[in-house]
Amino acid sequence: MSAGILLQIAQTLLAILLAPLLMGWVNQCRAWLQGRSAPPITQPYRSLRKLFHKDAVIAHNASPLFRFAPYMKFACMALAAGIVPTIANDLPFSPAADVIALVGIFALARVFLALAAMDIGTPFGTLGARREMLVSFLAEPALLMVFFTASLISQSTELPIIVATLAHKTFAIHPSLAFAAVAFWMISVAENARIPVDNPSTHLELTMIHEAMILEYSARHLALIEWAAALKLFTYSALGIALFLPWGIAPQGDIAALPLALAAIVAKLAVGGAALSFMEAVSAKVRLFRVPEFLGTAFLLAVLGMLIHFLLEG
Amino acid sequence: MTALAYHLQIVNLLAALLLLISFAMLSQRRVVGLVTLFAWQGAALALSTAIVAWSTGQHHLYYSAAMTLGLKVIAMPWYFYHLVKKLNVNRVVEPMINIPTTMLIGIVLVIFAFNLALPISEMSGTVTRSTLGIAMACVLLAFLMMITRTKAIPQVIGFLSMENGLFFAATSATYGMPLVVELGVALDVLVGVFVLGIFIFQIRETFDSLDLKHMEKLKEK
Amino acid sequence: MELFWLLGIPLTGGIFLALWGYRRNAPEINALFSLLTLAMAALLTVRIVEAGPMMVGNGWFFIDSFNVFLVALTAFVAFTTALFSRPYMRIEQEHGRLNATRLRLYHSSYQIFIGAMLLALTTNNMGILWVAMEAATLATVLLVSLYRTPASLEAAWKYFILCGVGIALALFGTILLYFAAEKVLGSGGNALLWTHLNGVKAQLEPTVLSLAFVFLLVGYGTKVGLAPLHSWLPDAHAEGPTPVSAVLSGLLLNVALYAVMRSKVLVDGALGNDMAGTLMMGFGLLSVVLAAFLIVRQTDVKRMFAYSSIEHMGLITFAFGMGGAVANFAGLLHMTMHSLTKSAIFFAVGHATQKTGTQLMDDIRGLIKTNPTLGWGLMLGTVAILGMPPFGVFASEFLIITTAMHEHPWATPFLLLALGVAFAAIFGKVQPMVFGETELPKLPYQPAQTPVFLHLGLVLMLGLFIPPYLAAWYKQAAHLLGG
Amino acid sequence: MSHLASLDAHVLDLAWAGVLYWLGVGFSALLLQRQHGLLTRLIFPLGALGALFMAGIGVAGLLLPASSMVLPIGLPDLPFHLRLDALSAFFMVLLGGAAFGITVYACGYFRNMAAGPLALLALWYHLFLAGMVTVLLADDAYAFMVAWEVMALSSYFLVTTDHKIPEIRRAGFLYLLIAHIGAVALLLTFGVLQGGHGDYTFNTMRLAEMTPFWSSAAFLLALFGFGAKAGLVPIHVWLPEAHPAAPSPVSALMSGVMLKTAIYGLLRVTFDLLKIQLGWWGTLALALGLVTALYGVIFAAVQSDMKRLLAWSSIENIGVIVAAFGLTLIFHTDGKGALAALTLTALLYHALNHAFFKGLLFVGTGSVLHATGERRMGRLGGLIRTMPWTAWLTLIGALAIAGLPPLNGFVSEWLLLQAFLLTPGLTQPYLNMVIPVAAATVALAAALAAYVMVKFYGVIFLGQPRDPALQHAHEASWPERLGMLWLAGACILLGLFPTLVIQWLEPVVLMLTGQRLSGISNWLLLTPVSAERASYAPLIFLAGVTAVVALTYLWVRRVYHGRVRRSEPWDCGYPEQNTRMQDSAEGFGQPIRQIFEVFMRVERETPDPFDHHPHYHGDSRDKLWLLIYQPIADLTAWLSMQAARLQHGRIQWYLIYSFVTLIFLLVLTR
Repeated sequence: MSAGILLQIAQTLLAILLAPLLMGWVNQCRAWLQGRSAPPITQPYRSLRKLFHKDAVIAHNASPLFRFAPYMKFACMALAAGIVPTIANDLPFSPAADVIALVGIFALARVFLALAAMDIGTPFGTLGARREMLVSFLAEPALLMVFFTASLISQSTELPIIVATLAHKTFAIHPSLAFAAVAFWMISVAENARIPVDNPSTHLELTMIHEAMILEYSARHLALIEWAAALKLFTYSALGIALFLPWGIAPQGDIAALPLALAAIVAKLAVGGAALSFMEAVSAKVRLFRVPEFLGTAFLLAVLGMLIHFLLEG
Repeated sequence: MTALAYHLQIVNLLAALLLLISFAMLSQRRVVGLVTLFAWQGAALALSTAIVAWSTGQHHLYYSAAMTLGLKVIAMPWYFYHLVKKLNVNRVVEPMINIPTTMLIGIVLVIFAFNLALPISEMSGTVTRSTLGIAMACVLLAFLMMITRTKAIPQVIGFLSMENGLFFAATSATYGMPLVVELGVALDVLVGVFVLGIFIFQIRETFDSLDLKHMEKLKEK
Repeated sequence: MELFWLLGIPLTGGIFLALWGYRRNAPEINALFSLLTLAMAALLTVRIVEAGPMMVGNGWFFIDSFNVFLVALTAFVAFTTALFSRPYMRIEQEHGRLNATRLRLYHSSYQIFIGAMLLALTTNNMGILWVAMEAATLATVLLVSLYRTPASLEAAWKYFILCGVGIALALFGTILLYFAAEKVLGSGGNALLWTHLNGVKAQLEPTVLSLAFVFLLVGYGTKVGLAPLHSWLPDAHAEGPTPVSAVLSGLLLNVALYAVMRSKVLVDGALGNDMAGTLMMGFGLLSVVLAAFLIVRQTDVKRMFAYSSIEHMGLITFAFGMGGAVANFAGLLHMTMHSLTKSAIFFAVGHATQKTGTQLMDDIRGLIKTNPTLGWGLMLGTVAILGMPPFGVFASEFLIITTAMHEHPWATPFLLLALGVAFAAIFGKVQPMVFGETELPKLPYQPAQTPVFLHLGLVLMLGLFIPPYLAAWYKQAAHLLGG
Repeated sequence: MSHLASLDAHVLDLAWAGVLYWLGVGFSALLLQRQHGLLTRLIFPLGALGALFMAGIGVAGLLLPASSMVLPIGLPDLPFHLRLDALSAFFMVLLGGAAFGITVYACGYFRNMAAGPLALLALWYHLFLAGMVTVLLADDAYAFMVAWEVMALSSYFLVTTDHKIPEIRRAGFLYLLIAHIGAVALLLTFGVLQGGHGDYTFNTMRLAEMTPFWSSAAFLLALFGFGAKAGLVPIHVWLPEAHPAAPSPVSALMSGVMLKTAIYGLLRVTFDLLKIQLGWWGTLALALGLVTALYGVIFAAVQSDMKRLLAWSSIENIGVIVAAFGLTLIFHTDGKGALAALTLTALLYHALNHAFFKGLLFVGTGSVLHATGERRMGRLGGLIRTMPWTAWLTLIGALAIAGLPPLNGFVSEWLLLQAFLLTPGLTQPYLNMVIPVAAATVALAAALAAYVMVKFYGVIFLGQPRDPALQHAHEASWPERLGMLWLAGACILLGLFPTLVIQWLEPVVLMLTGQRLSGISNWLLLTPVSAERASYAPLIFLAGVTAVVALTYLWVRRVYHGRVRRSEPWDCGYPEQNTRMQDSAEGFGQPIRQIFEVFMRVERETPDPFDHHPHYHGDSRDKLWLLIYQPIADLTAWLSMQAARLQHGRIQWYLIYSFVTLIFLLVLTR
């Protein structure tokens, strides 16, 4: 048990620490694909450090909510990272929150950030909040449906158990998971503010969503938010891995498998990040009013996945 | 065929007369004529009542015969003549439905009434049973008359002749109602007519006409 | 003995007020006579409740728990109405709509009217019953036309002619009844005594009686205001002085229905089938539905409540038509509730119209502001008459509808539809009258609000709690009606 | 337990005494018409005590066996029967708990009202409370109907408190009308239920043997009748009109508590009075519930009036509850007892939650209304600075209703979704098809609720005040704060200790489904079925969040610094910006309106570039009104016109009517 707790903490810390690295890796790949000279892979760490050192500049009318939100978001993401099995499968904390709660955590973070964005009362802030909620109200149920498909297969909403079922039980082909996977990809693109839904590297008012929300933040608050964003990307990737290619994650109480698991996760993340950047490079940002269609498709795919499960595997 | 048969015949004759007068009233256009006919009807009624009283020795029928004579042959017609003269409303009044149609309906009504009364007359023990049908016919005809008349006085006369029919039914079919009832009825009729008189004056002075078409204001829009 | 006084007081009152003329305190005298009548009625009721049915004046009068309950109700409402008419008529005089002579006429014929109704209720002779009904009609005709406006004259004329014709048909029915009875009872006085007839009803000739009942139903039904014979009712209620409207719809309709019920009992006995009941149910249902849909279009407040009276009379007739212990019980209960509530409403409406000087509902606004008690009176009265619990009207409607549900399911949709429509229409019209903004003058006299709340209080109490002896009494009456 | 056992005999007497107490309080308010001070300081606190007492009775009722009594009032043959069993006890707790907070709030809210109207309002208020409790206690049709209509009537008078305004009068009328129609349907329900016995006590109904046909008839009538009260689409039209019209504490009572009496009735009739249940009822209820939920939340998203927005959101929550009800029926009829128990738990839990957070939100808007006199969200904003208490307490409600962990809204949602996940293995395959879609709908509704709440909270409390006057908005009075604290506290506790609540719901679940939840392990970990299947531990969760927040905060402070500089908002360096540039309520709802425009009748007046005072007005209305209600009204009008033709004034015609009637009857009886 104590080992479990240690492992839990270790895993969470690992996620928190590795997250910017993944972000850096994605940026690097994208730079290469775009034929630019790439920033070093540790760039995110540097910018975080720089931000933490700066003085925070806050609007006069900012309420405590505004200053509290970044911590909240960071905490939620850390918790999420703590629930998702990255290297090992026994997480003492995970019973506290299953996949549905996981969605709840993401929602909590999002709502707080959106409220904070509206707090100052700038046009961009409210615009960002509105767009963020627009994206989320379709993405969130879609994500839930993806989880449902998985947990219908594994008869559980506990991530470790889902992973255990998918990875370590007798191998079976689940067509429903294929749909779920596609849906999940689209959702995570949207949720992490990547092209084609949002563009992390622009401040163009017509397009920006996530950036618009955090315009008023600076210094440590901004740093926390950026870090949380990176953590979110990491968590989503880990989730995808855990759900759709879980092989290699160390099962309950199997310490020996850990190194292998670590290697596996790193490799998968590297591939996943590259794939993400490739997708971003080849696709273009869609108009905002197309976004609901994009996410609606994801939603439908997820529901279809569930239906197919009932049809073929039920 | 003893004496009984005679006045039985007379009563039947009077009954027929009554019916005839009803038809006449139905077709009568002038108010004065109407009043006269009404008086005659009353007279026929009184006579028939008296005969029934005599033939069956039911003495209280004499009272009701007297009352009929007093009220319906003398008092009311006089009163109406007076009224018509005073308000000078004695001109030709066109009924709502034209006369021939009214007549036809009337005949249908008579047949209907006879049919209705037939089974009852069968079991009526009185000497003058077959007259019930006629009485009912008179009532219905009077009703029809009230419907067709568009002036106040004719309508009232229709109402009264309807009561004539009722009395005829009471006397001929059953030997009159109990005396108290008859008195009560007579009293009511009396009061009723006086109320009517007051009314007709009020209407007269409010609408300065007795035409009922002035009195069609109260309705659903 | 009480009976003698019961009938004597109103008649003497009528004559006295006619001779004595309209003096300053004539209204008080009027109220006093009504009070005495009420006292007598109370005594009589106590006597009957204790000793059961009784014959008075060698069989000319017969009082059982059915009519004594109506006697009590009549006397009570008559008294409260007299109380109400005290300030009301004074204000009318202030407004110059009435003068002394007409008030003299009003007061004396008011007493006569009450007397006639009591006579009709207590007599045992179907003929006298008829006479009394006619007398009641004649007494009220001149009251309806009291204002001498063209509209009131027209209303009174229609009232007179239609009810006159109706009553004449009823007389024909009575004659037929006598005609059938004398076969059994022999000619003479006894042949029309209800008790005797009731004794031998099984031997009466069915064909004659069915014929007689048709005439009686159409005749008295006209006075009850059953559709399609109801045409006179809204006009008469709307154009007469409000106290008259109150007693008309509160009492006269009941008495007419009472006459129908007495004959129904005989006919049921003679025919042994439920022809009478079926006819009454038909009339009742038609009245309820027609009235409900006519209410929708009303603009005149008194006219609207007149139609609502038609609706409720239809409901009661329907209940009696169904027959059986529960339905009759419900019918009697509803009679009581309707009389109390409707008269209370007319009291409130009367003062409201006096305040605003119009009967058009669109011109009456914000009563609750100008006179809160009055406004609440009207509002609660309306709510009560619409069959909202905890008011007693709901109790009776509950019983009627539930009975209909498992005896004549086909009828329930119509009833509920009608009740729903009536609810929407009446409440939608009354709400803006009571609520909202307005500026209105005060009245010269303090309006009488005691009667309104007295009635509503009773209705409320009966809705939640019917005293056992009252319930027993109703049950007895319901049984007499062939429960 | 011994002291409770002694209570056993008297608990129902006590409940009835509580009802009478409330009546007494109400009427004494009428007597105190002149003393304004006493009215505000005495009456409402006394009422609040009554509410607390009722909650206590409810708790006792949950622990004790069912007891019943007969009162000496009512109809001669049908006196009032009262009965207190687990179901009614639970709803009494709900009522008492919510009503206590709301009434405490009311002490402060009605401070500035004139004495006369206040006395009347107090009367109706306590009549309303008494009526609701009596509905829960009634054990025969007559008592139930009386209480039900008293509830409707008193709430009608409360809604029309401010009857000077025509819209409010209209709203009140619509409300009472639909309530009455619903009541008629209920009357019919009982008529069918008593199955020809002619006896209207619930006990006879429980025993009545009925064919599936008549059972279905009863169920459908009940669904209509109670649906009319609960605001089920398409008989919901009164709700968004009436709830905003009432004074805020009353809106809170109506949304929070009164709607639940309808749910209570639905459960009572379906699971208690009806002997048999059929599967398709469940499917129907599920479908209706989901439609209602989605419809409600979509319209909530496009509202611009804050109380109307909350009213629509109440419709959504009712939809979710009814969906849960349908699912319970499906499981129950399918022999899946444990699952039925789970969904029923979710249902009751959500009902309880909604009572508290909707109450909280409504009273919150009440304080805003008092402070600013403004209901249009487009005129508000930035209130978190002028009225922090209200703002922070309302935030709790907003997060709770948005279904965010670790608050109570999430728990019930979680339970419901779990239930959906457990559906496979239902015997009817078509249900297995329906369930995913249903689950998706619920999830969608939940997500939209979050959207709605961000809009609600962000536009009212955050940003810059859209109207300079708002700078002087005053904070809520102490009683108001206490009331809100109570409600908010309930939201938090219900969110943190789900296992205790669920154990305490067990008697109700047991009574209705004859099953108990299998896997409740310990007080910390919520595992409805089994630990492998699913688990949720809000306390640990909360601990985790706070720990991480605290650690991060400390770490940032330790390793770096806490320096802060205040300045103008940056806003991408836009030169000029004013408060009008923030999203208005319409603006925030615009995307949703664009997506779901098919359901709405949108009236928009957009400014043209040349007018001097350009203003924009957008209003999205309910299409169903035109589709359903207008035709009915027209038909009635037409029929009445036809009827009026009979009454056209010529006396001859009237005579003809009598004549024809006579002839007709004569022919008939021949």
